Amino acid sequence: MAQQLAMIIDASKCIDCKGCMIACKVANNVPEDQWRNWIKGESGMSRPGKHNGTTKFQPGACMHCDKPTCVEACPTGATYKDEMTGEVVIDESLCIGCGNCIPACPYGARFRNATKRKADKCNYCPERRAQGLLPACVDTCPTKARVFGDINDPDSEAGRLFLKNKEQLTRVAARTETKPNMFYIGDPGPRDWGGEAVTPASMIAMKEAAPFIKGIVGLSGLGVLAMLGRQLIAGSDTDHKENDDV
Amino acid sequence: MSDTMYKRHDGSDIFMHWFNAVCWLLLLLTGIGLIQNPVIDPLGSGYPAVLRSLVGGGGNLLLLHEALGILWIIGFLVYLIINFKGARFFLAEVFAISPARDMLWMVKKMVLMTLGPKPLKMLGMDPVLPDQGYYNMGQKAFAQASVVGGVVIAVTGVVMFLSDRTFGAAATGMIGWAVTLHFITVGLVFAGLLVHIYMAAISPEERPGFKSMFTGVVPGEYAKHHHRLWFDKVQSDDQQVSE
Amino acid sequence: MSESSQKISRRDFFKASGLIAAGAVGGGAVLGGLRKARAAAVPVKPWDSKFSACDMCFNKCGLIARVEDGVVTKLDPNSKFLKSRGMLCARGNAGIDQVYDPDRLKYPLLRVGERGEGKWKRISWDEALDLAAQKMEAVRKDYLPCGHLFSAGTDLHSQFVGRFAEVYGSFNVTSHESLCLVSNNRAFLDTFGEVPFADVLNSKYIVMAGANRFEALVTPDSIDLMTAMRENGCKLVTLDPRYTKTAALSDEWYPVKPGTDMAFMLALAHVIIGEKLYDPQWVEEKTYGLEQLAEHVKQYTPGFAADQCGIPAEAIARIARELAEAAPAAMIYPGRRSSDYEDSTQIRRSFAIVNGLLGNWDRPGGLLAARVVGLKGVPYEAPWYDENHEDRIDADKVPMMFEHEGSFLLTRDAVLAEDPYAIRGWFIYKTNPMATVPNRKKTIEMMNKMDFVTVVDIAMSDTAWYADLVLPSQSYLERYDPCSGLQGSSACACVVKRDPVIEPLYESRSLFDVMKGIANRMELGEYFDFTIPEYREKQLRELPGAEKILDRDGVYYNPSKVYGIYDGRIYKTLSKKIELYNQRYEQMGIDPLPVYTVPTKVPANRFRLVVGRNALVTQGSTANNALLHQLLPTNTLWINPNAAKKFNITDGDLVEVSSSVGRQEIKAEVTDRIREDTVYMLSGFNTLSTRQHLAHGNGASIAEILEGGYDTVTGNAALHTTFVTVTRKVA
Amino acid sequence: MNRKLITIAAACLITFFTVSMAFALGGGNGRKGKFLYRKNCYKTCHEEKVGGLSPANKTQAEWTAIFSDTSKIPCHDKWPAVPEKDLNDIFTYLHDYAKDSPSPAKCS
Repeated sequence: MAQQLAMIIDASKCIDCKGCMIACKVANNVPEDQWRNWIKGESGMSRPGKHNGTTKFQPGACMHCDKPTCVEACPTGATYKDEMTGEVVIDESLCIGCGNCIPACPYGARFRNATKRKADKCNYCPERRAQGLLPACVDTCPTKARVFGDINDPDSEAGRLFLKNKEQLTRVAARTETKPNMFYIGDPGPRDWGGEAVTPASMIAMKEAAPFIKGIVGLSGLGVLAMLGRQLIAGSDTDHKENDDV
Repeated sequence: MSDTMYKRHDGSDIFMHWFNAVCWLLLLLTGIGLIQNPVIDPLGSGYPAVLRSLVGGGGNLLLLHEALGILWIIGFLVYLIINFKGARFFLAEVFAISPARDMLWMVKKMVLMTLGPKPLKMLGMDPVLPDQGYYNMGQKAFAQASVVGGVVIAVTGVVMFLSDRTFGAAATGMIGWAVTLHFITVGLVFAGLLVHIYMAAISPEERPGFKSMFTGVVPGEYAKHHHRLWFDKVQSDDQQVSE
Repeated sequence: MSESSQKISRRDFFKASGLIAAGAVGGGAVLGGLRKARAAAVPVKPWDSKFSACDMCFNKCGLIARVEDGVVTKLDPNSKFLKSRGMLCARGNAGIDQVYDPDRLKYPLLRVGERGEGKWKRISWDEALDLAAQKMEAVRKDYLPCGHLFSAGTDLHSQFVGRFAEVYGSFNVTSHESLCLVSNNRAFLDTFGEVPFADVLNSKYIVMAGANRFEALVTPDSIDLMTAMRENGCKLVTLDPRYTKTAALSDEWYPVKPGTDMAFMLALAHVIIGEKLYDPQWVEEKTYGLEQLAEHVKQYTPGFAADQCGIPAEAIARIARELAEAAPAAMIYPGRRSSDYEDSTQIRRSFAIVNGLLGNWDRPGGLLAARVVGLKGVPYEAPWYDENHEDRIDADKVPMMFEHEGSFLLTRDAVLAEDPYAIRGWFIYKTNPMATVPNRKKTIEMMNKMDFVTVVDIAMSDTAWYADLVLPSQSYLERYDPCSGLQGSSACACVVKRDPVIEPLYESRSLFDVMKGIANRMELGEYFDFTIPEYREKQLRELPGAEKILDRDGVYYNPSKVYGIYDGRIYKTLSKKIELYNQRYEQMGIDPLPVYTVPTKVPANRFRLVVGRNALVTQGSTANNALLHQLLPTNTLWINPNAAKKFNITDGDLVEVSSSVGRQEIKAEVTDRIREDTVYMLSGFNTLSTRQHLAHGNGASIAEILEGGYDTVTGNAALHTTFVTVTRKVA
Repeated sequence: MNRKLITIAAACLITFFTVSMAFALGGGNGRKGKFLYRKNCYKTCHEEKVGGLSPANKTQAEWTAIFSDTSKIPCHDKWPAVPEKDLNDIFTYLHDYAKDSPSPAKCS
């Protein structure tokens, strides 16, 4: 079975310290005021007395979805779902900065990197993983609320948690279903912030235009074939002669 | 008389034509390889995958495409500088349309090329084509599409090229539309290109014209038949000169 | 599962068909090449990994610096570092921007304008050290050695400031602690004979008052608290006038009326004793003064406490019972910063006493004694200056000041009054009284009293801004540090050190080198005639092999007993037992049992200003950090919606906060996370120094507004006794 | 270990006391006492042998006991002559920073 790299998050352990956000920012050189990850806060009313632990802070980032709307929005395939690892990858060298993928993510996980001027988002820190380290946010997390790994590997910490908490794993649903691979153990806290995948008008236009373009090219091709056919069948001299006749 | 050759293209024109043709071919091949989205890719995902792997990744393919595009644009800019007169002549000829005559020519020609003269005769129309100038209307139509399309393609291409070099986040909308326009325009011009290639290279009647794209000259007979107005003009010019 | 497996098989199908397509077109090799091209896209960063310990707050979390071409590119937690549970918080990660802060001090600067005017002249190190030595010599000559004050913050080099002061002849040394934790230390020391570590990890029931452990991070307590709650079912009850993140994550939270925590604690004692919920044998054996305490707390019924602190009497009684039920794995969390009221020591004594009743000392889930780390002191023979005054300038003002910490507020008053003697020189290292001490104007007056002020720091703090000579110090990643022994509750007793991970930036020098340089110019060189690595060798002399382990793991552990340390041992108190009733207090005329005093009523149309932390702030040292600034661009004034309505304030309005000593303008944050009678803001913002470009003119300085009360037992600052008016500024 | 420490410390100080010594203990200058202790006792006996003896090694009561019966302090022969006043300063230092004192001497 192929890998599915994912995060299993216990939101109830998050203390909203923002360690993950700074760690990620430094590890990935994310420009000022841009973030690859977040902690969604529960701004609920302060209620004296017993709370029964209802407040949750919710760490998150790109969810490396199984049905990634960002991939659908990318014209060049610079963003793709890696079949080997299950990651949603951005090939920066192939990204043309069209920005289609940014509104296409219902979770707002993508942004246009102000320095590189290309699409950016969580990539699970491949440079760190190449050196045997965990993604920066996971490594630094004080309470280890974030756990990262291959959920298809029952021997990994993530896989173990995935199997153990199978019954109570939740996902933050967006209005567009993308089958995210970010799993929360139990109540994830804030739930209703996921939006809708929006494909920019230009991309829609291109998608709509594509069949027509193909059609026109096809018609033109047919025309050429017709001419060629006539040339072969009727011979080419006819035309000339007719012209000469004048 | 049939031996008299008339000069139609000078060296830089010929060079530009073939330069443009080669650039187009390569840009088209690399460009299609850059589209990888099942909804829009023209040849399916296998072509981009193979092409990308051949050049060591999509990034390299993009670089190659960008380099070719810039070369193409620079080529035209240099041509404009070196042979501005020629370019102006070309544009003037291409965009000079006599609607009644040229439209009629176009309709008749299309029918003649595909169905022959009979349908025209059946409709009671004279299958004889109206006289044409330096370019016939078919050539003009394609040249117009090439010029306008070329400008659109070049501009949108430059926008995309600059997308990760100068533009800020506010420009993403523009870049997105640039991608779309680039795609649509290339598609439309390519549709015309197919006809152009057939007419110019495969169809035997334009053989002298095709040859002229190498030699720069056409036989008088050909000029007279195909570009009567131009032929007449050249004739009278010659007489004036010789007198 | 069936759906996902289906999905996977479908994906596999596509994969297979893709393979076929690729095979048909370009052959298998092409696809292989494709894969390789993708794999090669991951650049392998050729970094060096070097151990160090964080210095963004006092915790000293173990870290690994990733260094590329002599530049630190990332700070990672050292997973072997048990005290910090292998973590690094936001500030720890942002340490990189402290080191590479463009505002860092780069070379020695001499003031050429008026104090605080910001006119400086760059001078050479030789000039700077000559000048410092000459000025210090002059102060010593004109005002006796004790006429020079030394202040050093929490830092591993600060011990060299103390060493220098002593050989120079001054015992007037202050630390940051009299603005922070001395009341709490006093209270627990005077109850248990030492300052305990809280075994949060193994506790089943924790009452947290006067502490905000999920925002004011203390390792390992903050992390262990979460582990205890989520893995071990520990219950957390928080008392705080603010709905802090700790409050939000607690099982129970009560917006206690500020200054009434003691009533709550004494009522807990009332219930525990009244209902005989304590372990009679343990209390009999280990504690002193139960009878007196029982008599004393009779008056403090839950009903009484409820009236005082606004927490329902039933809740108080229930919490007392639940605590006792969970005891000894239960605790009143001792906390740390206790600089809040004039009776802070007594307030914290009430915390300690309830712990005594819970019998949690030296037992799992309770309060732990200090463990042996094995690090040794490096003694020296300081010369004796017979001409000196006999005692510290702040001596005898309060009965139980910690001699080695001093009291900053009492020192300031004495300096201003020149009573009992004059102090005219001030050497300051890595502490920022202008930002952390209440009543900033008075601190400026203190500065103005001085003939010469030398500040060694990495940034142009407000304190440096008012100094005469500013010397650029090395950051924690650029220098050798002495070893330090740390105890992480039940997690570990360990030793850390720091070696430089990068070359020192600019002309920065370590404090040790500065002290050495000045000492050499004052014929005191013999006291600094060593290097830090040599010094460390002496510190580690009884821990053979420790140095090697430090180099290998970044930390050295000395395995030692965690619980039952006091079996067969006496408590270091007069009665040799846990003193519920403090005998020495009785002898000294201090209340031997904490007597509850009703806090001053908040005057009409005023608010009590309280201070506090969040996880992105370390006093006056983080507001200029570019990374942290992105998450916390400014400070705001928390004000309750009802109060805001009364004063016609809406969220985001600019308001003026005014006390008897100062006023500041700040944006209001209207939030129900604070009581109606209380307002709150973070410290560290609105520096006077313009060389803190993110903090200067940004938000408000709390030091400007806070008045200067102090704890009458220890001289610790009382930071919660300021009443302010809040007025909306008309645009 | 503890007993050994006591013995050695006691020994250091014996020279300066006689059984009949009648001055009152305490109230001296502890700061000077620290200096004198370092100068007279620490270097001579404690530093090398036991890795340092700190006031916080004993309770105030223990220090008082040692100083009221100094005849049992064994290393007196190594001591230079120290005036009574200085001795009291030393006592004051050790006593005031004893482990059960309000400010126990800091040791690592």
